[in-house]
Amino acid sequence: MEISSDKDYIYTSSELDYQEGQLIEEVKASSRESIQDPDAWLDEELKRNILLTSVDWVLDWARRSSLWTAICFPACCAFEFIAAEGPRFDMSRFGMEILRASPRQADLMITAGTLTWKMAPNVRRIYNQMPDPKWVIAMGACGISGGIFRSSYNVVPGYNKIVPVDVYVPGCPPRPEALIYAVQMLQKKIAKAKVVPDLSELPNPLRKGKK
Amino acid sequence: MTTTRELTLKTEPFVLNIGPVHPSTHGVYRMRCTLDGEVVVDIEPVFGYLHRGIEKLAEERTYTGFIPLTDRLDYISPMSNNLGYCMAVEKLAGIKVPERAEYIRVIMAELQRLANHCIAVGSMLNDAGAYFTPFMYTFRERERIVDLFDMVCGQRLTYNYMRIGGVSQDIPGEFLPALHKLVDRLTIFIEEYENLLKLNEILLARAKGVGILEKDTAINCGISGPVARASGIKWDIRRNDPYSIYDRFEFDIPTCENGDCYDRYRVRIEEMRQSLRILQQAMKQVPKGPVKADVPHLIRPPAGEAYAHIEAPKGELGYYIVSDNSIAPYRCHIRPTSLINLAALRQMVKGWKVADLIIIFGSIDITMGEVDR
Amino acid sequence: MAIFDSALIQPLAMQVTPPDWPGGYWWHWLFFTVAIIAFVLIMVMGAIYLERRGMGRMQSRLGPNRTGPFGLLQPVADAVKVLLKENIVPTTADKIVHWLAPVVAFAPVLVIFAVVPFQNGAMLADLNIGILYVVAVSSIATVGVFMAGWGSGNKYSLLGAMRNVAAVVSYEIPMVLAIVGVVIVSGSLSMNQIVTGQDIPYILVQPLGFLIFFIAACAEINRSPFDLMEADSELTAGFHTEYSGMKFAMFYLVEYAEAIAMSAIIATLFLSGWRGPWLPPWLWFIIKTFVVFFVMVWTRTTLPRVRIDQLMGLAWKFLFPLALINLFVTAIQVVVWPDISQWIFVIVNIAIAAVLILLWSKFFKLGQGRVEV
Amino acid sequence: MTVAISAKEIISQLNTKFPGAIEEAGADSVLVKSDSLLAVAEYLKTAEGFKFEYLNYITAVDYYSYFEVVYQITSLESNRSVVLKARSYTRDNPTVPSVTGLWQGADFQEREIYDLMGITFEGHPNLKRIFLWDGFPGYPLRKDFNQ
Repeated sequence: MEISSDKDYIYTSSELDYQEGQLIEEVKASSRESIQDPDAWLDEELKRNILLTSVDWVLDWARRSSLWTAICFPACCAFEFIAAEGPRFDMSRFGMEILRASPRQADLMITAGTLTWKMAPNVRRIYNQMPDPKWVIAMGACGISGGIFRSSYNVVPGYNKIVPVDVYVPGCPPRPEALIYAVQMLQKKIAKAKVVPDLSELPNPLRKGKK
Repeated sequence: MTTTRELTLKTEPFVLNIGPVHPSTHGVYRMRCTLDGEVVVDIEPVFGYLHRGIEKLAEERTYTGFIPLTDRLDYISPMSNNLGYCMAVEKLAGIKVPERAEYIRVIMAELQRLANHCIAVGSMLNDAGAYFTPFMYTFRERERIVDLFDMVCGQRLTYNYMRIGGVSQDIPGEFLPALHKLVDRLTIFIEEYENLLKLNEILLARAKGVGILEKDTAINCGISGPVARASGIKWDIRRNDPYSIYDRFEFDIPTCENGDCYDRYRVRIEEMRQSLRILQQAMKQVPKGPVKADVPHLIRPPAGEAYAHIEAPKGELGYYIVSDNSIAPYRCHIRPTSLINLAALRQMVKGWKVADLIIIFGSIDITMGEVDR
Repeated sequence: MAIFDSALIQPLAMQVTPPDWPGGYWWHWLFFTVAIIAFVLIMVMGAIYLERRGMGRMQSRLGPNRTGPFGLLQPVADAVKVLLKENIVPTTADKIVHWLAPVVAFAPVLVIFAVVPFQNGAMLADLNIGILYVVAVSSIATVGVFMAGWGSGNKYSLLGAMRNVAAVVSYEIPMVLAIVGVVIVSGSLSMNQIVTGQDIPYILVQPLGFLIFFIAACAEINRSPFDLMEADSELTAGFHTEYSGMKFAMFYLVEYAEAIAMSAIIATLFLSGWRGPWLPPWLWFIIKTFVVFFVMVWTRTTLPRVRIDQLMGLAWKFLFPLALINLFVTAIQVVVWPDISQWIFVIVNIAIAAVLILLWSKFFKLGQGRVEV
Repeated sequence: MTVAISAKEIISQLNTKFPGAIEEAGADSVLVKSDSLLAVAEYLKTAEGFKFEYLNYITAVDYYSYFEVVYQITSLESNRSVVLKARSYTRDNPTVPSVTGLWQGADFQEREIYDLMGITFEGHPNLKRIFLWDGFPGYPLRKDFNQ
């Protein structure tokens, strides 16, 4: 099949570039503030010592036992992540050896590496593509604050500007042991989550106007 | 007479976006592929998803302070990056490195080459679709090499081991025996990695004759390293422009003729063997003495410029440093091996299928940290 | 129309002997429907566990072992988690097709088990055209896959679905031809009678047929090395890229249920099904099914993926002629020497298979390098 | 050992071939006027006795008063190398001819310099930003870049 070089495809490349630039600027302008961890209430709940229902327990057990990782490995930390998956550290013990290339089937995003502004819209998009419930582990100093590259013109100072982060793993890069510890911390966090809402929290059709 | 071409259906090409997040783009590389069914008509590489501005950051750091950043360039082989940068600064400032430090540097660089080729071979086979198994096998041996690095500098990935005028600290006493053991062990495993491909019909079919890079194209594109040698260019900076103490060792420069994926794989395997040869010679000759020249912490090289290049695992890695006699480089340019090796990708993949595109890309062995810097 | 004449249909239906259960067919059907669904789900969980543990071992790691004793509850956890994930339908998707696809893919796989004998006569329906029914029904799953690829509105999905359709259409032919060999030897299309006729497992009588069937079955259900439709390293997740939650769970289930179904059919056709000494028949059947499945896991961890044109070439140039020759040889044997002990044929056929495979692999190469389209 | 050709060796040949093209001959580099850069580079690449067919790298340095583009080329046969330099004295729209026609490997590197340093390469087939996005303000590697 012959294709002339001047043929316009769906978009020409320059148009695509322009759109991408617009998108990046948009994301950059809208992510000045860091996003709070949405599950910060978990610790307070625990202090009140609410009894978890057995349904909660089963669901939380299932969720924490099979954390499938989305592929989002921009930089160096990826190799420590792969080392953690590898024969010596072996995260497959926790049922985490399945790396879903499609974010639609993943539960956990391990953000291994420096995040640049050009990459930021893509990371946010991957996060949005993941189905709930989903978690994020910010791996490495770059993931926490931009790390060694913080003063650069193109580096996002921390993933929490773009996506809500559940667990932070310090280190540049963190050793696989640290990552495994982070995964275990995340599992503890998931274990506290309340899946089934209390009856009083449900909208009651009889009591109008009140939640 | 009508040809089959005229009889076939008229189809529309479509654009497939591979990356920046894709299992086999080795990071955040992105290709806008124009496909005709499964056949790649054209690709347009898009870079910059890991552009951290390292060259700019170099200008605001001291000469020594920039070494940690070089670790994060080609994060699969940080020792080589350290070495290249330190050599450039030493060339600029005219610093003589002690003998023992030179040997340690060579040992580290060659170990790094082994570690890098482990990953290169493993990930290429992984891209061919062997579900993680070869990758795990090569990673198993890489862990042992990383153990040695861990022993000398306490880090697993970003070593920051070399210093201007030597290395940061002497190797511990148990290093050389451990190295000896490792070299013996790796000899066996390199055999295993070779057999993974040599005896496998599917891999041969996938790799042989696929993604041919002609010698002239390779030279014109400035391709270096194993990719160039697989195309028949007998060019190795360790031999053609000996740096450090490489002129003291006996080793061959493996080359192949065809320049396909299979040859690139073979060259890498053969280079691992040669690295082992260098290691065997080097570890017997390590002399006693200091490991760091007497260099002040804040060095001020005389105004001028210098380019030092080394044969990094991926090819020619060079540092072009301009000094204005201050404590920070005036300009530090890094010759990005991976970026320049990608220059020929477009010619190599045209007319091949999507599956071939992935394996050709894998066989070039790039790191995005170095491409984007 | 004569074909709708009840007088013609009646004798056909009557050939199936009614089970002597109280209540006749109804209880029988109800029992086996429930049993089959439970059986498939449990077998799939076992298969997932076996695959992940086995694969882990083959990749020199452990595999899941923290969830429940020996990690036995890992598939349960996966299932519960995946079923309760959010369900996402992309805006660009063809909604109805997107919703229907998993169902269309899932139903035929369950239906296959209707004719698989778990024990002598223990099956939902002892169809006298059992194996034909299997071939017919198992192809329907492809429609579901293609619906998924088309309905997702994703280019990766579409590419994966197209590959799958191409593969299934090609591999159906050698697969059926291999089955015909078995049918000729046993003289029946009914699965149960094929088993009862197997005094010697047909893997020995039909070695070539077994190999062809195994390869074709792997290609049909997209097990590695033919897992092109969800090629991890090329098409992210292939046809189910856009599926999440429950619908993805169904596809995941289909993938393993198909593998189990094919293993069951191979066990029935070639490994003498439920027959075996000492152990109860159903246990023999399950053991044989898992043995076949384990071989599939083994190939998955060992072999890289073939390319789409090589996949086609393998079907049409290698398997198809061999299947025809196998059919021809079998027919001659059955017609000319109907009364000779089958053990003679065992030796003869193994020799023929070895000679043919060696001969054909001289002519046939997997298409190294570029194949013109 | 790659011998860096000292500029004196080739300067006479270049001067006779391209009179007036050489701006300055340094110790190990040749500073070429930017408008005759292409001709000199092509001569060095193809002429017998030189055959500098391998382009090691291209980079650019901002010296405030001018931009300097540095090319190092190597002859794989004779194992010699030479450094070519070209300068552009304007800050608003510095321009240097592109060598992509001679060395394909220059493609990405010139785009990179355009992106980070803001030097336009005339004749480059696809000169657009490579690392940063469309609409990024300024050129980061310039000394006056302010974040």
